[in-house]
Amino acid sequence: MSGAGNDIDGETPRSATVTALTPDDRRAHLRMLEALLFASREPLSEAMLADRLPDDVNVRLCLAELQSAYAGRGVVLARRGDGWAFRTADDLAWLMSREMEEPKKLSRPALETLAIIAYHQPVTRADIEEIRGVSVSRGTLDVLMDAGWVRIRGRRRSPGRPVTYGTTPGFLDHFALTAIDDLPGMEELKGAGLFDGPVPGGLSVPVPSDDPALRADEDPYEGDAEETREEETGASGEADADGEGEPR
Amino acid sequence: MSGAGNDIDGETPRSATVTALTPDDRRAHLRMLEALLFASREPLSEAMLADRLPDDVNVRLCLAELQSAYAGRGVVLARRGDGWAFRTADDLAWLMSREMEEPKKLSRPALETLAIIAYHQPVTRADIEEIRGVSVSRGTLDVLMDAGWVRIRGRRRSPGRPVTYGTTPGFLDHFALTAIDDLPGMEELKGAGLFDGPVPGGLSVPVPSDDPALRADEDPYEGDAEETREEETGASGEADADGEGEPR
Amino acid sequence: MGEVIGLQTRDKAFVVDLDGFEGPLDLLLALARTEKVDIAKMSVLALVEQYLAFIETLRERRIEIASDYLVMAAWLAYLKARLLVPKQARDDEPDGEELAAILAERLQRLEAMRVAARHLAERPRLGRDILARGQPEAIRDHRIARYEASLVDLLRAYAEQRRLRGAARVEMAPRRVWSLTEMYECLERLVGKAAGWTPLQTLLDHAGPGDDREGRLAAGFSASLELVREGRAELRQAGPFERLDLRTRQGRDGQGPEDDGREGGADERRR
Repeated sequence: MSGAGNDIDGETPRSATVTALTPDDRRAHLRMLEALLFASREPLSEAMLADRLPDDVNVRLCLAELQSAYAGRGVVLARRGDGWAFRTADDLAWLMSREMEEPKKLSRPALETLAIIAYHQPVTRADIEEIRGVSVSRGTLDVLMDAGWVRIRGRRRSPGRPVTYGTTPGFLDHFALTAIDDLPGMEELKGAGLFDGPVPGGLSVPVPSDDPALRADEDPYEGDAEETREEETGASGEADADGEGEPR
Repeated sequence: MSGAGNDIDGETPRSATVTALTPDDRRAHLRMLEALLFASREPLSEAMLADRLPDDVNVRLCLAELQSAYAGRGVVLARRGDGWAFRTADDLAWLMSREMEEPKKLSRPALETLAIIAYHQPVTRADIEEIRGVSVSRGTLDVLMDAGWVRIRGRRRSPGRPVTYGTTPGFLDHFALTAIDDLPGMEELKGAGLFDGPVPGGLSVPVPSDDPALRADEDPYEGDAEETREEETGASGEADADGEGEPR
Repeated sequence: MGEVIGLQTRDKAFVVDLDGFEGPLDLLLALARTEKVDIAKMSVLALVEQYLAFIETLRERRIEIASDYLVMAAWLAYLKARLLVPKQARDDEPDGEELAAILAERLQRLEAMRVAARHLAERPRLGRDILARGQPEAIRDHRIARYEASLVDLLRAYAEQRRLRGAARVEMAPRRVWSLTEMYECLERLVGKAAGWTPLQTLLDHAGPGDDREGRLAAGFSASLELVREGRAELRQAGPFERLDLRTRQGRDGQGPEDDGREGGADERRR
């Protein structure tokens, strides 16, 4: 994970915060923001924070200030896409083995499918199969959707209107990504020494985007949610079926 | 939280703790303690903390230091019996929970039911159903009672002892009626063009009365309120079942 | 090519090993890797030949091969042919070089995603390397419905509903309601006056004015049972659904001690 500290949007110089407000106001705003973010287990979006905080709180500036106040500490303020959350510093994992749960081990097909969805989203199942050269089982996609990392985005405007998949905010949160484009590009992957053999020359990966706005060739998925759900429940187990059909 | 970083990070010396440790060690100890307390699913006692932290950490001193570092902030380090845990500051409780009024339009069945109660009170549910010609869902009556427009007056002295409903002062208030007999009679309804089509000959409209005194065929409702409530709460948590028999 | 196939053929569990591959592209990648060269630079033709030879080995050993692999073999055989035969004029098909480039690109894309997947697996993960607040505090919205309706809506709803159901009988005349206690006292009085067995209905008809037959019957029936239970009256019926007759209890001397007790109970319940 990139350092907790400086990834806040740098546009606004931090000094600006201080000048406009009395120290008491500034302190009060930071307190409120801190309390809200601390209370929640899930990342809170700027919009949600703005909605709860008094109108005169400049959420973005306060977030930046709070983030730098916590930088380097045992608990850091991390950005996860649109959301913000306090998380333990990743170098302290060893300390907290008792709180840790060994996350479900992901099969290789599931990991590859997840990587393909993350980089190539929006993708249809056929797209994934085309890249992997092998069919993708429904179970694999179910696992990823159950975990809350993958969602159905919409439908591709092409014959058969296949559903398109993309990643969720939960994906960013789980893999400690500040944003989807925090995923390493080709150069970084090469540098990470993850290749089995010689590093291939012409390799590239797309620049991922999880912008929820539908693409030009996507239709919304809603509307047939009901019907799909019925289909699904008939087909497979309850939890699986449940998550399947609906955008989260 | 006031000044970015200097509460916890080592710059500002803070009494006795410091003497024995290098600022780096001290900072490292506070980080660990902070992370442990943050991530723990339960308050941690000093013994538990000592057990989990490296041997050279002086838990008591670190706790005191951490507590004073968080004092006055949005999150405070609180003692809970034996244990220590982060808690959002008490004075910020209002941030965590807010009440939002949501205007809702009354449904058509609710409007009809309310009108029937207003004109024909005291009425039982069976009476309302007889007039409407369709069954009245419990939810509809709940909504009207929630809104504060309808109340349970008593019980009809007839088999099954059904409860009787009437309107409340809040009803008059909401609809800006001076008194219940301000509700228009047959001629006024006709005159106001409220009938959409031909009016059947024998149709008449009662002169409404919301006199709280029980009628000859009404028994008081009190007394069984307790018993009814218990029954209800046992049944389920759903809003529907909730309101069942009791005045709010 | 030795390595992959060698490994496979040495072992009897051949099919299982083939199952270890995630489809033909995966097998191709594995074959390419044995060459220890950059896939971008390797010879597609050499790779194709390895693949075909591998499939051929499987066939000779009469091992069942999933259709995916055979489809790929057929396509690769076609590719090989295109690569070897010089391009003909007036041929609309893509030439061998183009096909080979497509294959190489697919392999590279898969390889890239393989690496990306490995990267994901190595990232710090929430719950394993990074923790969220262990004791989250609730942030709640209590939504309170504020219902709105206008008087006109209310009246219109009423008028419309009455108009439609209009002729339907709506009559809320207060009913004469008999309470059990009331009927008990009444019956007790009447049955005392009656001489011998009297139909219950007759007694009820004399209980008071009004034509509330059902209510009277319901209360009367319960009250008569109560009288009988307390030993104050007797009830008889010739058969199911026959008339019910009631009379005062005869021969009170025959009472057992429990009847005394009941009497006390009766007084209490009529209190």
